[in-house]
Amino acid sequence: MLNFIDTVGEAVAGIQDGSTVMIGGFGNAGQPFELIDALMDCGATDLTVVNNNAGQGDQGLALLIKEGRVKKMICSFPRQSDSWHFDAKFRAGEIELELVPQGNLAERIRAAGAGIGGFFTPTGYGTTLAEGKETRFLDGKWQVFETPIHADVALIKALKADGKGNLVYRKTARNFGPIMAAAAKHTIVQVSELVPTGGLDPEVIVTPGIYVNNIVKVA
Amino acid sequence: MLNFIDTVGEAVAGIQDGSTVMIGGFGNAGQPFELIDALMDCGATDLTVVNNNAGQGDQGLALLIKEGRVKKMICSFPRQSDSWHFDAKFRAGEIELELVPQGNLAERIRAAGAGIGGFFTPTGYGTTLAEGKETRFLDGKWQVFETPIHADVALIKALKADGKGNLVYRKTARNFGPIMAAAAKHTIVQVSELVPTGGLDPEVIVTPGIYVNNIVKVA
Amino acid sequence: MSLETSIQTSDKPLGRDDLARLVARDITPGSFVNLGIGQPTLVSNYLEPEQNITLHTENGMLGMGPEATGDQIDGDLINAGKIPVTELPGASYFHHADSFAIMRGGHLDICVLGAFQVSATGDLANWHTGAPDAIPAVGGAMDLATGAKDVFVMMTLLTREGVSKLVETCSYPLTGIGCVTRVYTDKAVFLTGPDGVRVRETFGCTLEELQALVPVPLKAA
Amino acid sequence: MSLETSIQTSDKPLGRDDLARLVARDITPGSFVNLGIGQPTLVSNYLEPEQNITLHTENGMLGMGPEATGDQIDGDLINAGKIPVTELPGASYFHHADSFAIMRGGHLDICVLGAFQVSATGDLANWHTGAPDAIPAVGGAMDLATGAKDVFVMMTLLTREGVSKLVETCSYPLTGIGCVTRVYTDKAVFLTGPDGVRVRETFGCTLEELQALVPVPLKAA
Repeated sequence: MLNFIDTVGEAVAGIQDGSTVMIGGFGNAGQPFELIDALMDCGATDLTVVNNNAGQGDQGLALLIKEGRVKKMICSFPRQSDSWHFDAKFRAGEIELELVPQGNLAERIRAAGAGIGGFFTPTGYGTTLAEGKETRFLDGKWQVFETPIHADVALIKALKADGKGNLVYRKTARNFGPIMAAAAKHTIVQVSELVPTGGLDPEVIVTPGIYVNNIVKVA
Repeated sequence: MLNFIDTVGEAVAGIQDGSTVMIGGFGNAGQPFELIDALMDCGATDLTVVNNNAGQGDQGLALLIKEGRVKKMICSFPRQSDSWHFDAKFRAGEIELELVPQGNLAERIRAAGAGIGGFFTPTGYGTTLAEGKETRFLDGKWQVFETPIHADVALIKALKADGKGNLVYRKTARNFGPIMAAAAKHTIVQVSELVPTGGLDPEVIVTPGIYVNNIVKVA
Repeated sequence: MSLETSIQTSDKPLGRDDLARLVARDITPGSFVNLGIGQPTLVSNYLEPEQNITLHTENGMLGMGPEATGDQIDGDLINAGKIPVTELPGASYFHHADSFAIMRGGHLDICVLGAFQVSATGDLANWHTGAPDAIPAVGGAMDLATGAKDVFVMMTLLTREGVSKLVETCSYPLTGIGCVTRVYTDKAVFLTGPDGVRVRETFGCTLEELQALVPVPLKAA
Repeated sequence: MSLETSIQTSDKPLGRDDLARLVARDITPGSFVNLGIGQPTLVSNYLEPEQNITLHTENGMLGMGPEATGDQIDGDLINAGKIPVTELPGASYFHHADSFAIMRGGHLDICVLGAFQVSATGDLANWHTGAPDAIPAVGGAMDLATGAKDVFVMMTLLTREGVSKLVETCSYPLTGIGCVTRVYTDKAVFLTGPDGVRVRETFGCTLEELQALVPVPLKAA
């Protein structure tokens, strides 16, 4: 069910302790900063967070991690020059890390949205990230079995939404948004602009409204 | 390598006997009729054809089948009120049929383009179309192992192409075009309009030119 | 008055259009729905705008409108039955893998399908008669049966020969296992599930009369 | 003149920019290319327009242009290294699964990556030093290593301690097995494959001098 919501606080109010939360964005592009801040404020804890990175600087996801609200990160690239909050928690053994090659991360999220129970991919074969995983020789290559990543909630950022919840994005800020919207049970979107139904060309819609639950406009 | 070609005959000239050929379209929408006619004229035979249907009436794919050029059809819906050429060949035992649920057909084509060696899906579990296939209980459901469908050539129809081979489609004529373009080694596209590079908004391109080899404008 | 008569809501069997109206009325407002080829397509005639139902068509569209007529007809805009349709405001187009990801990923609230047979536990047979000379065609039926949150079937209760299509075990090849949740027929609406068949309402017959036609145990819902 | 000297094409080791120029020159016109973070990014400075190379960035774009400067900088338009870039005519955007499908589906002609180590048979180690206190980060390295038709590595031949990074067997954790086809270093260009290492050209050393630095058997290409 689609709801247009006035504040980011109300938009994230239903997120429960222990949830798996997908957060869009690659670096700062496409990060739903206002929704992450609202998640910080709403108090939900014991979270598993799916994001490409593990927070940067002293804002957004990095703060959630610093405050001990994230028990596990599923990501491809946690270590960055400014990932000090994650680094500290990780070294202290206070956060769990599931490190996933970025393409596996994307494909596993896509699989969850598309109803695929698992798939074989050559990525990671023979590496420590495939240790203990089932392997199979297919299409002339050794491949590794990977499973979908489901989520309770996705927090994503789009450029525009129409009255049916259809979304379009902007440039490389699109990144994980469309696949996370499809993979989560409940998708919360912050947009820069709301347009009337019929205000988006049906040919250019990237995320159909069927994948969207809460929409909040952020100034 | 991208080539802009003047005639459909030249565009399909490289198709070899014994090739697997994906043909876009669902019903008549998105069917590359001119390219199919050119395939008819070029003489290639012993083909495996991947299409949602198995030809209708006395044109296009139906004619290829009538002339005995297709040894095997991979499709989801061969039987239609006007599929008489397929019906006759099938009853005569002169054509092989791999019947695939339409969603498996689409996902298997997508898998080929995306480098996925195989995947599990609930579709078809417990039915005759899954007989003999590996099954596994995943995500709370019994699922069936399906493998990618690769092709030597794809023949598809798009609305416009730019100078880089980027494509946009029109309404439900989009259907199998984008996934077949990605799955085939060599993708041949008929378009209604050519526009200069830069003439398509980068946000709305459906098939990036990396998937396209031969483009021919059809009046 | 017996319990049986209390669930009889019509004094005669429902026609196809009345049945379609009933299905339409039962669809929760705001739902995303796929209507199968044939009889289920009639449901679209009875959806009210205030229900805010979004129709999906497997060939790559959400927000499908009514059948196209006259100048509206556009060969590039068809439904799963290859019939020209129209586009409503807020529609969107996508390719076949994305379209089936909507179906297979469990995002559709309801699909409405025709059937040859439905079993007491909700198994569906609707793609193949199993006749040795029949040419099979499956289309998207298995994806819809497996993927939609609820699968409604619309069919006549009896074959032309008077045999019940609601059966203990399907004799025709299956489309999906345990997937059907409701069966709308001319004589009754059945709720199917792991615990067997309950009857929500009957049309032109009592539950007792209905039970005489159907080879599976029935009870009122 | 010995065979060895005939493949020496420079009288001194190549600097990073000269090496980037050499890689750029070696890329077949019309190719689709992904340039990894760090040294490989320099290659984009030396691609000639007439080569008609299309650059892919893993975060969802084909047709990436040079680094953005001044007013061009747009936070929504960045590369895999999170550096603002520009868009060339004919560019396209897509989501992450579609972007990695391009990489994993074998559609990129070449990717150019940095490396900690490359083995004689083309194994690549470039994501993790294996140090017990290191926090690992892999990004798209394994997808590129496995998916691109050709994987070129750019690195200095020796570590700061003077140890060859071209090795018999990688001691660092692997990124991919047998994936590297060429290794561009300051001292030589190596061709790697199942049959071992051949040297295409040397810079500032003879093949014999090079062999003294590298613990795997070398022969001229």
